[in-house]
Amino acid sequence: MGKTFKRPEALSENHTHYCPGCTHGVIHRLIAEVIDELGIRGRMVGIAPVGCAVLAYNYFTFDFQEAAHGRAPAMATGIKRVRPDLMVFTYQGDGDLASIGMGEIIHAANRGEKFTTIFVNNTVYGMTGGQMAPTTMPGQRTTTSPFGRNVEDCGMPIRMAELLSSLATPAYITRQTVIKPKYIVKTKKAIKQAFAYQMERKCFSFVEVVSTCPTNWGMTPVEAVKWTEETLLSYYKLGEYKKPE
Amino acid sequence: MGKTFKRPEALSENHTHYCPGCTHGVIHRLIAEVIDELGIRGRMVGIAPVGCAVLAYNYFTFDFQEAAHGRAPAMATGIKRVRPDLMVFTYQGDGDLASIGMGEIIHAANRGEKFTTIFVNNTVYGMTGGQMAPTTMPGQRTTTSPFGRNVEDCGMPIRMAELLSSLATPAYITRQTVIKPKYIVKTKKAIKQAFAYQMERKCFSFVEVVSTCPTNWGMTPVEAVKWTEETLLSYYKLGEYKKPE
Amino acid sequence: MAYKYHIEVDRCKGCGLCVTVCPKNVLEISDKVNTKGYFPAYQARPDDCIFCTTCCIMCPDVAINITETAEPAEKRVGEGA
Amino acid sequence: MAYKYHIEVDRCKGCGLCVTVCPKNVLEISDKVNTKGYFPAYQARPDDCIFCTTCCIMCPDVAINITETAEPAEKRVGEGA
Amino acid sequence: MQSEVMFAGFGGQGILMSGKILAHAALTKGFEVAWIPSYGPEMRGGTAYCTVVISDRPIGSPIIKNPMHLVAMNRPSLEKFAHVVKPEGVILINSSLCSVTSGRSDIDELIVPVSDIAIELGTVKAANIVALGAFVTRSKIIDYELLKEAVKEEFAAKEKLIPLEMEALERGKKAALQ
Amino acid sequence: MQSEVMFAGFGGQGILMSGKILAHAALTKGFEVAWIPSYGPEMRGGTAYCTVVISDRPIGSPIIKNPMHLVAMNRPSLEKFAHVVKPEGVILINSSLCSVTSGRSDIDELIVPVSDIAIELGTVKAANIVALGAFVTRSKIIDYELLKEAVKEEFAAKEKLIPLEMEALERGKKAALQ
Amino acid sequence: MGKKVLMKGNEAIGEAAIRAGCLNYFAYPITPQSEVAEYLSRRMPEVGGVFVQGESEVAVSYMLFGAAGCGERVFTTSSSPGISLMSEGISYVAGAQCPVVFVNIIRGGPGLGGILPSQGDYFQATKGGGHGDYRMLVMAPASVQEAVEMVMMAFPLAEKYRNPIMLLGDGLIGQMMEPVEFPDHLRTEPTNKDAWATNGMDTRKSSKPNIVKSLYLDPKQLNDHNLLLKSKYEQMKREEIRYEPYNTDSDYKVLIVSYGTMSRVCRTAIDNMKAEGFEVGMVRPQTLFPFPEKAVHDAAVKESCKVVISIEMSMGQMVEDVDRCVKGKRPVEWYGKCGGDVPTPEEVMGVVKALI
Amino acid sequence: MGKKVLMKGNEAIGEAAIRAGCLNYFAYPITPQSEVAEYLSRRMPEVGGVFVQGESEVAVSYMLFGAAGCGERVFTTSSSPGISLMSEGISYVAGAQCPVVFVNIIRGGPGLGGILPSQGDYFQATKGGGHGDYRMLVMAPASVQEAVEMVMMAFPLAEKYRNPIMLLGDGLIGQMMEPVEFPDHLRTEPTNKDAWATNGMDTRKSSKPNIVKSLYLDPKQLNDHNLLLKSKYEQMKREEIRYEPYNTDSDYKVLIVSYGTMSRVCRTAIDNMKAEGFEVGMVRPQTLFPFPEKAVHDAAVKESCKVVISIEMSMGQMVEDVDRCVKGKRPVEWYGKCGGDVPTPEEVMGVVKALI
Ligand SMILES: Cc1ncc(C[n+]2csc(CCOP(=O)(O)OP(=O)(O)O)c2C)c(N)n1
Ligand SMILES: Cc1ncc(C[n+]2csc(CCOP(=O)(O)OP(=O)(O)O)c2C)c(N)n1
Ligand code: SF4
Ligand code: SF4
Ligand code: SF4
Ligand code: SF4
Ligand code: SF4
Ligand code: SF4
Ligand SMILES: [Mg+2]
Ligand SMILES: [Mg+2]
Repeated sequence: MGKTFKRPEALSENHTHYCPGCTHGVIHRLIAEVIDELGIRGRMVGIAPVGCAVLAYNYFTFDFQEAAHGRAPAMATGIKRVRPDLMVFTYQGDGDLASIGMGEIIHAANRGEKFTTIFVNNTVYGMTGGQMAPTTMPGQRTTTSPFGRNVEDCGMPIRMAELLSSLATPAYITRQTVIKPKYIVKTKKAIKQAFAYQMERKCFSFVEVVSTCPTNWGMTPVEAVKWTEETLLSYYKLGEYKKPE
Repeated sequence: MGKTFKRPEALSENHTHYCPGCTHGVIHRLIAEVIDELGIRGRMVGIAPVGCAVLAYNYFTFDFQEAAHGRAPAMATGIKRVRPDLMVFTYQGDGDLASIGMGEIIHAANRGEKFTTIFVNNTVYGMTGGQMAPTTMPGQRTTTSPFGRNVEDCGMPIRMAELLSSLATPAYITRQTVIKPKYIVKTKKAIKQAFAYQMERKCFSFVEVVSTCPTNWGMTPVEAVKWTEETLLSYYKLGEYKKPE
Repeated sequence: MAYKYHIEVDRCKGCGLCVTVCPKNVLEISDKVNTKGYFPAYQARPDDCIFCTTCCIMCPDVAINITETAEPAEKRVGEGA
Repeated sequence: MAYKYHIEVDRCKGCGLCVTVCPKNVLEISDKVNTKGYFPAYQARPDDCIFCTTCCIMCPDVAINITETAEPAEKRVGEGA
Repeated sequence: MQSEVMFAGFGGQGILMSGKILAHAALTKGFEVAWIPSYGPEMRGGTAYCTVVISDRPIGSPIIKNPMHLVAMNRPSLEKFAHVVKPEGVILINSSLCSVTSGRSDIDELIVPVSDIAIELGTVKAANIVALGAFVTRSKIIDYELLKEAVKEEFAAKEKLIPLEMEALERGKKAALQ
Repeated sequence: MQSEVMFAGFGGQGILMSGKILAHAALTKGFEVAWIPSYGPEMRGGTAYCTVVISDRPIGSPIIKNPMHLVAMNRPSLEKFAHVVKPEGVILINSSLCSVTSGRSDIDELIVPVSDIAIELGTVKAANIVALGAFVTRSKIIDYELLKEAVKEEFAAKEKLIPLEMEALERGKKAALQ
Repeated sequence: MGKKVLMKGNEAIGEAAIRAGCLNYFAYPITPQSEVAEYLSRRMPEVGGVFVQGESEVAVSYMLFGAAGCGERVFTTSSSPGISLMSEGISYVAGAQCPVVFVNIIRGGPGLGGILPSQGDYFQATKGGGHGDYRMLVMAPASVQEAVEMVMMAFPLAEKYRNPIMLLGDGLIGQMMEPVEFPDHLRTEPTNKDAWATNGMDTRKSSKPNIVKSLYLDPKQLNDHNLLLKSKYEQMKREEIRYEPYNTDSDYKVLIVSYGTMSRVCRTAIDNMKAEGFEVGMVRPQTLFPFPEKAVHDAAVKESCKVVISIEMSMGQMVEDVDRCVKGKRPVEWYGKCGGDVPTPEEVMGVVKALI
Repeated sequence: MGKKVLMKGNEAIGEAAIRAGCLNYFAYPITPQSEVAEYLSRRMPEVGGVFVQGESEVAVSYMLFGAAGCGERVFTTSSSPGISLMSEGISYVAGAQCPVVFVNIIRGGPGLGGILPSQGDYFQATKGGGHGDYRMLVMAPASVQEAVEMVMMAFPLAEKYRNPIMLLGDGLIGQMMEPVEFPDHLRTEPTNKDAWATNGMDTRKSSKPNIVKSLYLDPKQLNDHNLLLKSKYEQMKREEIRYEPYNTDSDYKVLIVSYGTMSRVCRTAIDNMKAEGFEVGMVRPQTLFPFPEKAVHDAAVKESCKVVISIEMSMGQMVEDVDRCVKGKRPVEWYGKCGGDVPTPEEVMGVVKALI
């Protein structure tokens, strides 16, 4: 009744630069596993964001481009339009996708570009030292909201899955998390589904992953998991928000 | 039982450069009437877009700034933050607001900036010669969609009122039209309501106005009204989408 | 109470929208060009006008106004300002 | 069928997530620093391990793997690659 | 030898097309040509104009402030541009929409009710072709037959219109010869 | 006269704070000072370091490749930086986390188990202050009393910690004098 | 050589790209270049190419980057404010060494400015509007025909250098119709980009991933990377300088340096002055970067030449380069106008004659 | 003069703005300047000021524009890629004549580049990254104290010229801690902007609307507008040039031109060489635009001086301006490095000695 577990081929041997307990690593692995299972490594192009995952290309074993901050969806559009046979995903943080890159993600989703976006929502700007993001929770302290996010000034956190789902163009949109194994299994299914829609050239696909940033939250990884479950998941509700057809 | 009608004070004497039958003129007048009625001309700052209304400052009798294409909401944010006592509105076309300026309008709305946006949706880029906009209808021919908007490539038209309403931050969001007097009366009420929320510093307010562009649609003004009513209003449904509280 | 109806000829762009919305079918498009090269609207049947301002509300160029006047109502087409 | 359980010590960042998710309470954090300066996880109670891979699934650094082996199960803590 | 023609009128009068046809005709003959539109803010509402330069050597400055000839399709155009035309040039005035003249005695003034003629032919849209026929006939800037070919080519996609346009050309020519 | 100290260790060891306190102390005495952090990609995980320059005249180049002294709070730092220290400088080695020595005979090597001392005092977090006490005592780069004041000022907001930090300084000093 | 057809500059530019073998176009409308997009929205489907109207110039610049990064020929057209929005993207494209062709049909600035012809973006194009040490090869056509040829040349050049290339036109070049032909010999095959492009490992039958990026966190690596880029720019200076001398055989007293539309006006002025017995020479840079430094210098120091003047539809930009080349050996003057009111030959004649 | 406090460059810059009377800050985080935002997110609420983290640098540039347009003092800080994204906005701000202070803490480029100190944005800042004919007054501090003073001077200067002003620092200036004091005499009152700002007609008790705009559709008006802008830039050249000579009393054989962090390294190198008996002079531009043309020229042509060298943390940018000023009278060399690996004094000494 035991099982085996090994490093997927699509993941490189390099050690990551991520902080202990950072869920970026889990998400990387899931993507790699899905790519292995679908056998598409030879026609993959990943797009690294500007954010903690900026060096993502060091951790996979297929082609990568590195976008400017927020512009990964435009880059992916460029690739998919000229090479529809390639499989393309963007990997973006919440600062990247929900703040500076808001225009790009909405328009790519609305045009129905046939690529996949993995959206890593950790409610802060991880790489630059924990500044407030559009997804930061009300009252959450960050380096640029030292007194806690003030809703009166900064508004409510943006829920990207819901926002994108309100567009009329068909898409696959889901929100998952990777803070516990049970969720991780579901997230992997979602990523696989997203890639499958892309392979069928059916629609744009979007997997939001509620993630942790222990370092900038000032918590241990275990505390971060707990806070995520208790605080984030009631605002960022998991589930499938939109399916094509 | 007769009534009088005169040019509002907030409107200048200048003749507009708009094409015959273009509804930009109607919307200008309504804004001016509301400003007169609220007695706020002396603390108004309008923001002209880049689009057919780029010269809007010639047609009003209060302070104006001219934004870059799409950036009026950022400009309005700058003004309202440093001078919350001023009354500010942006006047934006659909190319301006829904294409290049998508990021700015979403974020201003989400922060709950206390200004008003008048969004003139005429489904094309009027000023530059009738190119396709994000709001162009499926199949609609424009100078850059000569075979009609292809939904497979360009996606469905974006409904800004709905999109903005899906944000969690409170706001006043409504869609109106000015193609007939009965609608015009309602639009004026909506604009007045929007300004009232701003005066109370309650929330961001947004009035989408479904408009015509006879010139670039290749129609007479009367045909344009008819096409709007028959085609646009069933996709761009009129009504109040969101109210604060 | 009497009203004075007035179309500023040179502001009018002849779009014809006022013509279509007048409940009393008062208005028509002139066949004389104005200084801007447009054919302006005018009250073809001024006596039918009920001063409802519907045309004023519709006009994108604010070319029409209706004022109150002490004297008996005067209505002229395309009168100068 | 037997399994070999292996934590790559120098990959492990000692985040402790595997420890919390193990259904059999097999894992603990070591008090010996690895070459990167982290205190890695190890199987404190290897015999309790049921090779369910839960810890592998959780580990953000893919530091744990479980392989099938013909020989009887070997379990060692922090074994090198 | 270089000559220039400015076509001016309201937007919608086919001003740009007139210029294009003339440039086309000249090109066929092997001339160097340049067609320069006005694309300023005047586009909407005000006057539209374009300039065609025809030359037997490479064209230097494409910016022509003083053209040799003017085709004025309405009154504002005439008023705006009559004084910039070089002495001895042709000024065609569309008298249907313009009751005044250029007031210049050093040019060759050609007054033709081009819009009325076009309306007689069945559509005011042909006015620009009437004007072209008249202008080319009078100025001899290119061969009239070349012009005819160029008009045919321009309307190749709307073949049904060709007889009408030929008639328009002829009526223009006739007016110029009167 | 100018001297420079490099503080190096893991992130989280209070490296940047040590430098800041030293710079502060020197500033109080009227010296010119500059504190230069490493803010590269090493920030996360790898080594963190900063350099403090103390001088009696305006400081020219703030980029110091060969500092006078080194405080190495862990082994990678010692390995990375031991060879760049100028001859006759002090190298403090945190022997709690570093079992090797600098291997240099032209410098003044000071081996102190700073982390262990700090743990004895109740918190490993005080290790940087232990190191500071030891380093300043040995190098005499500034007056020890000035350092004491600077530490007090640094912890002014967390007054409760001051006795502990004073103790840490003293233990460092003692270790340096042994 | 095909036959001569009369075409608007903007349409000819679009067609030239197709003839050059580039079937991918991403753009955002802006006067005075929107006709390129309008033309290609019809033309690309005919030739099986890609036409995408992006949501903004910022997005377009990254669409180009993505497409070029995976090895396909790609180009865009825009005008001044749109190019400013692409500055970050251009810097990225240069940093990641991707071949992209940018066309800027300049309009009056700064800010919203106006829509008439201008040359106010000279600095932006030649000194890098974006951040960091990069350069673009910048070409400036003076006619529709030359625009066609430069567009066609741009693609292989971009690939030769793996670098962005910019064509700097102005509103007049875009809006004017002139006869053009599309030289067959300028149609080129895209180069093989397997060595670096992210075209999919299967496509190039390789198991080594390609990475397209501009990040070099290690300072030594970033310096080396910049030295590599610099060596490309030095190579451009050796191999790609293009210019056209005009009336430089004469014993000219004044040397004009002028490019694009402005140089045509100057040509007419020079012809007119020659007819009057007043000799004026001109060097017309066809590449603005690399700038024809030696040509300008040598023409300036000719015995007969007393003064050099940079005539621009801008407020004194190219004159700095001219000044630099002349090395103090002749006085360097500037004349310019911007905003769309192109100086006339008569105006130029007045200015030039006043110099002597 | 207050007392000296030890502050990080980034924090000192934030505090300096407040001390200068600017209570409005809009920005987007980016290494290596995020500490300015972090500092001001705490500090602004204390002083009743405005702190807004914008959604992007593009948006921030227009928030600044709006705020400045209605007459309030306002500033931002960013780093290279962020400044590129502001290019369009800067051009608009210049075109509409609004006083805005921009701080660029340069990092390595092009593209994403790196986060360590660099001077690769010299061209972008001095020749206008945005489109059209505009210039910014550009100041380059060499220490935290100088950064403070320049920030404080920037606001009244921006208002004097109704023009954007840029402070060009580098990662080191931002990250380093040095002792600073905030000179009281540099605290200034904002000027009265009733004549042009959209501060509301009631505010200024006027019935004449003010319009803040950069559009001039009429070419003559746009040309006149550009001439007006040009006259401001000419005035800056007359009134605002700042530079610091170093060791120029000596009979130096080599003249270094260098600015910012790089100039401090050169200063140490010059001191060291002096100790060895080898005299080297330096002109350190404190304003990069207007560039100290005469100072550099005059220092270059000093009898003893054999060669001029521009030493930059960039691949040859300022050297073009130096070359232009020297007018061929001395050979002009360049040395530079970029990517964050700041050249050491020893390296500079090696390079300089090799020149002779
Ligand atoms: C144009 C631009 N602006 C800002 C930055 C600085 N920057 C780098 S990453 C980042 C935010 C990263 O946050 P997020 O996208 O949430 O990713 P995370 O690090 O949290 O995974 C920012 C602001 C940049 N590189 N470029
Ligand atoms: C950065 C930039 N890109 C493009 C343009 C060109 N442009 C001017 S107006 C406009 C579109 C206007 O359309 P819309 O906003 O719908 O307004 P309308 O004219 O229809 O009222 C465009 C693309 C510009 N001025 N600036
Ligand atoms: S900073 Fe946060 S997001 Fe970035 S690697 Fe560390 S924990 Fe992960
Ligand atoms: S082009 Fe369209 S939107 Fe613009 S003025 Fe004319 S009708 Fe109105
Ligand atoms: S006022 Fe009423 S009745 Fe009179 S013309 Fe106007 S719409 Fe007709
Ligand atoms: S609605 Fe106004 S502009 Fe249109 S025809 Fe009537 S009066 Fe004239
Ligand atoms: S495989 Fe299962 S039982 Fe064994 S250590 Fe991992 S989680 Fe625990
Ligand atoms: S989850 Fe992985 S990295 Fe974390 S402690 Fe366990 S083995 Fe180590
Ligand atoms: Mg994040
Ligand atoms: Mg529109």
